[in-house]
Amino acid sequence: MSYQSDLYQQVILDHNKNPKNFREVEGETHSCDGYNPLCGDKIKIHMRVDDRGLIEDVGFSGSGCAISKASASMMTVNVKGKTLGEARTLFEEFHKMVVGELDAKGGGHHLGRLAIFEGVREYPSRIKCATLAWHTLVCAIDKTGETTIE
Amino acid sequence: MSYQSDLYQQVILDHNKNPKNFREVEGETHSCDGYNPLCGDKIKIHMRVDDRGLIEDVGFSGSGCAISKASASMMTVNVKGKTLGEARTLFEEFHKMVVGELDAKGGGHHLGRLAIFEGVREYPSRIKCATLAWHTLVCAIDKTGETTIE
Amino acid sequence: MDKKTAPFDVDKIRADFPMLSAKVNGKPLVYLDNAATTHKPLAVIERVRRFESEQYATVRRGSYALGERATEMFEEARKKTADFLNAGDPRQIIFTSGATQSLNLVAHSFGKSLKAGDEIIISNMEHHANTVPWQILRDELGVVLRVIPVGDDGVLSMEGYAKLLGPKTRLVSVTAASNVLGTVNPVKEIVRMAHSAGAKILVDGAQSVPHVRTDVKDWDCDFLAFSGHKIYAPTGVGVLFGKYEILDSMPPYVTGGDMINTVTLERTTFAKPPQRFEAGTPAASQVIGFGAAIDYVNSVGMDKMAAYEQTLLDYGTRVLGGVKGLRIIGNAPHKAAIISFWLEAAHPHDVVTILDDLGISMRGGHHCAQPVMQRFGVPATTRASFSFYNKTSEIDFLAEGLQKVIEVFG
Amino acid sequence: MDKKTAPFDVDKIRADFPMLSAKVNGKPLVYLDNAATTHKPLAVIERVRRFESEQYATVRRGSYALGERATEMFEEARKKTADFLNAGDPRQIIFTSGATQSLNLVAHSFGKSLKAGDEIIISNMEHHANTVPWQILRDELGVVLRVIPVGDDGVLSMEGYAKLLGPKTRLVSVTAASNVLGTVNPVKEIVRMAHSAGAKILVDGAQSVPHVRTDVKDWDCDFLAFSGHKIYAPTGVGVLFGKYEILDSMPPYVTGGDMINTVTLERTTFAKPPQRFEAGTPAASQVIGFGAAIDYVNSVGMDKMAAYEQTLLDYGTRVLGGVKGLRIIGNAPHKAAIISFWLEAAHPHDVVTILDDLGISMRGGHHCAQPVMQRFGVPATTRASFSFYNKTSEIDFLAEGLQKVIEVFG
Ligand SMILES: Cc1ncc(COP(=O)(O)O)c(C=O)c1O
Ligand SMILES: Cc1ncc(COP(=O)(O)O)c(C=O)c1O
Repeated sequence: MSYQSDLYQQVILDHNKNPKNFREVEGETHSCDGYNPLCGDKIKIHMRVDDRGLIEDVGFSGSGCAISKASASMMTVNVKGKTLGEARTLFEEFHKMVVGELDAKGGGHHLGRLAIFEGVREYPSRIKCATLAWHTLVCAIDKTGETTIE
Repeated sequence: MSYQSDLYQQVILDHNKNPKNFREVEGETHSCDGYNPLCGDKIKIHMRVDDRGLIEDVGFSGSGCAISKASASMMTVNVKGKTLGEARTLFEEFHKMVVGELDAKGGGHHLGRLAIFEGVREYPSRIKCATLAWHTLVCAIDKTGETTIE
Repeated sequence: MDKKTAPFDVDKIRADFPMLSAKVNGKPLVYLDNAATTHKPLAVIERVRRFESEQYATVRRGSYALGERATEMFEEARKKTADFLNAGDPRQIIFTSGATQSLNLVAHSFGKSLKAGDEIIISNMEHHANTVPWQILRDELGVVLRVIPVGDDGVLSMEGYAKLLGPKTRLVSVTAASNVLGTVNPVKEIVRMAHSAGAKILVDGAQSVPHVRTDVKDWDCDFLAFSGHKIYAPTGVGVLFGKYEILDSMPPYVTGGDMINTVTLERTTFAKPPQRFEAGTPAASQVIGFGAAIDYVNSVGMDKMAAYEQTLLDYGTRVLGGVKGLRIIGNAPHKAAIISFWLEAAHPHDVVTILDDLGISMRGGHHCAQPVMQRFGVPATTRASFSFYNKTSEIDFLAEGLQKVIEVFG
Repeated sequence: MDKKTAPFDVDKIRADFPMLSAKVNGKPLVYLDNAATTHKPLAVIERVRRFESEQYATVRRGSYALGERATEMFEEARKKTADFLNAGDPRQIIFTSGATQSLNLVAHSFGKSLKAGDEIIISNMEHHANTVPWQILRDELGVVLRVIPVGDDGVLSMEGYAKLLGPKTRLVSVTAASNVLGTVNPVKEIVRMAHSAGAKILVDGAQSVPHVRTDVKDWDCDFLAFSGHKIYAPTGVGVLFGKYEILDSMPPYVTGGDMINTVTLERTTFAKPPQRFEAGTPAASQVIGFGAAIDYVNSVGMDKMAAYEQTLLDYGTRVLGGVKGLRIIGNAPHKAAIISFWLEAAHPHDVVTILDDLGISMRGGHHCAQPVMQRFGVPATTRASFSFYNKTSEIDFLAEGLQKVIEVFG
């Protein structure tokens, strides 16, 4: 069935059930609250960034649908240990992929397993679910405190 | 043609051209300004009423279309010398006639030559033109100062 | 069989609605989002088409025949609305662009008579449209906003309400039926109590007017707001009923053409209600289509519709109650045909995506009623809301769909 | 012949509009009240019918496919509107219920930033919709309302305007084209001068947007308001364009669902523009129909339409100028295809009744612009306003009709 193959792939279902880094972080230096007003999802990003701009630890809290939770979980796994600049690049690539401006099958990007979210582009209202954690991450990087996806 | 036979009868055209009592009155005791916001017509009624409630003199000023001017003219002719109560009755009969609730050809009313306005009922937006002077008369009787037809 | 006892022929009804034969994702549409908006019977769609193709003119301005006839049709819709609500004098019917605009009209216009310290009472089950306008008044004027609590079963606390009422209460604004919980509130009693306290009362009828017979004379409410698009009429039209004397005492809200008597650059005088509140060229096509929707509803019979919808509610409550891990939110004894629920296995947003793949259109989210979500401690709910064109077989199909959801996320 | 030089085939155009084959009083309709409202091409009527019959769902709320597609169509109309106005970012397009609502939005929301002593400039040729809202602000806030004078020819006095502008001017709100005089104002220059004085500028485009190409980037105006029903779209929809940064600095006007981020009983945060200003269920069918109207206008070509309408204006001015005792009110060198006049023989109200008997729909009255009437010392005017679907033969027929009027009242 289409929803299983396109959207709810097993990896996503697994991350939804057992999200990684679903917790606050010690010595938090950056954080942001993200909202998706359409569905009421709220995700908070917690980060500890060192002097050189390296993400030492990152976690998330809040509530959301399977897509936003799995996306948050996989995001934390992927940005941990990266620099803020690298994380931002990853956000941009991820965003382009889910809105259909980047073909994950092609090269020249760093998405790796995040490519599994490509199917989201077929579900316009779910794109925001997939990007909520990422928008909130960028907000935390920018230290703006609060963001809303519209 | 329909407009000539129904609405613009010769009597009406004559009163429009040469309105009766198109003037203020001396020793005015009652007056009222009447407006028709749809077409911008304004008519002012001037009256001198004696102690017993007899309309000794009545006139009108202002500007308006042929229907409202002719109606005002014929009204003044018809209420002059009548009591306020009689004038009010005439207003009610006139009003009923133009909205189609009174058949001028039948008996039991005092409309006389005013029956010429019966054709107005075929022109809904012109009913207000025909009744503007009358509403303003009642307003002057009630001494309310200002009235608007809606 | 006479009209009263004839069984409800839902297939015949469905044939009146072109949308009900639409396909979604290649599957027949099962539309269960009627609390959001309802589909239009052909009679309504055709009425608008005919007006625009054969009778179109602006209303209330043109003194030519075309404009006069359009005005008559427009005013005829006002009369139909007054009759439909048992409102009496049609001048008490104001056409707006929707329930939100109707509620805002009262907040902005009646609101001008309020001052700091005056109290407004709403409830914890209001739609944002009946919450935010009052918060704005609170923040701008310093009026006090009080909120009637809601019990765990979704029932409005009448004791709580009684305690909030007082000599400073100027307005009570509550919904006749909750768009999330389904709860039908005892409007007549709420009105009586408001009036005893000397307060005016505004009823949000967005979810009740389309589904249960409304009698504003019996209720004795001061205002009633609702939307056309939820009662089988086009989008872009709504209604505010208001008692004439109260409307007549209120200043205008939106200003412009058609609501004035005279305008000079120095001074403007305003028309009487309802014109005072209908500035600008009105949504004539939509109002006329709205009149056709009322005709349609009357032809089916409000009471028959309501009775049938109650059978759907009962059936749905039983069937969904049997789904594992499903908790119905809103269990009032007196409900409109709305079932909100929380499914343990999956977030509402995921539920509706999977249902959508099966052809079922249903809403998951906060339903513009975040304070209700907060009250019941959920971020969102999934909601099935029925109309008299739905069938029990659609409810069975929904239950099957929920089993699929549980399989996927199990 | 290529598209540019092909003569304008008005009969082909007329076939697109079902209303143009209607009869009035048994006679073929001659519709010359296009400044009041315009008829709808079949493409628009059909687009709405199709949406309501095959694609209907509420927009921005439903996360099911039907709702998502409806939302896409809705946002597509926003995009089309932005392109049509050369506005760039579609978030600068707010859908309202009409020009009146658009103007009121600015008055109520931008108006919140004004205080006593601040100055607003309008002109003496404004529609009530661009007069009354500012009078209300004047009366409520104590802002000062200044009025640009109009010359005997109907031309806006630019010297007068320059004199009124000053350090206290906060907003200039003028029409791009007068609905009575026809005058087309030099918007670009008006904007430039307003900005030099540090003021914001709102342009009332109700009469210009349907008839001359609009380029808000070129004008550089801060706001632009207009109505759908005057540009071949359904009633019940209008537009406010606003520069994003300005919109983003403004508080909401109508409040309710869809314009919030979060609502608690204590505190509400609002969405970004345009959502912040589009509370409640929007007029989806009408907005989508509006998008179809823009497509239609684009398919004909705005510049071709405008050029043809200018030939109608020239012809009409010549022909009506030849009618005995007829005085044209509004003789600006640069005019939209609107001819208002005063006929010595008869009051406008009588003129239109007699014309109506001949099948000619035309308006006599103050046209919701009483200050213009006062300026020109007439209680009312008769107005012929043309669209690109009118023909010169209709103007000839009008002239004959006026001869009849003169006969009757002569
Ligand atoms: C209870 C209630 N009130 C008000 C509204 C607002 O109606 P609309 O969005 O049509 O203005 C709705 C529906 O959205 C509702 O369910
Ligand atoms: C110049 C002008 N501004 C504003 C309006 C108001 O438009 P609407 O009545 O569609 O809101 C009109 C037309 O009525 C107009 O001609």
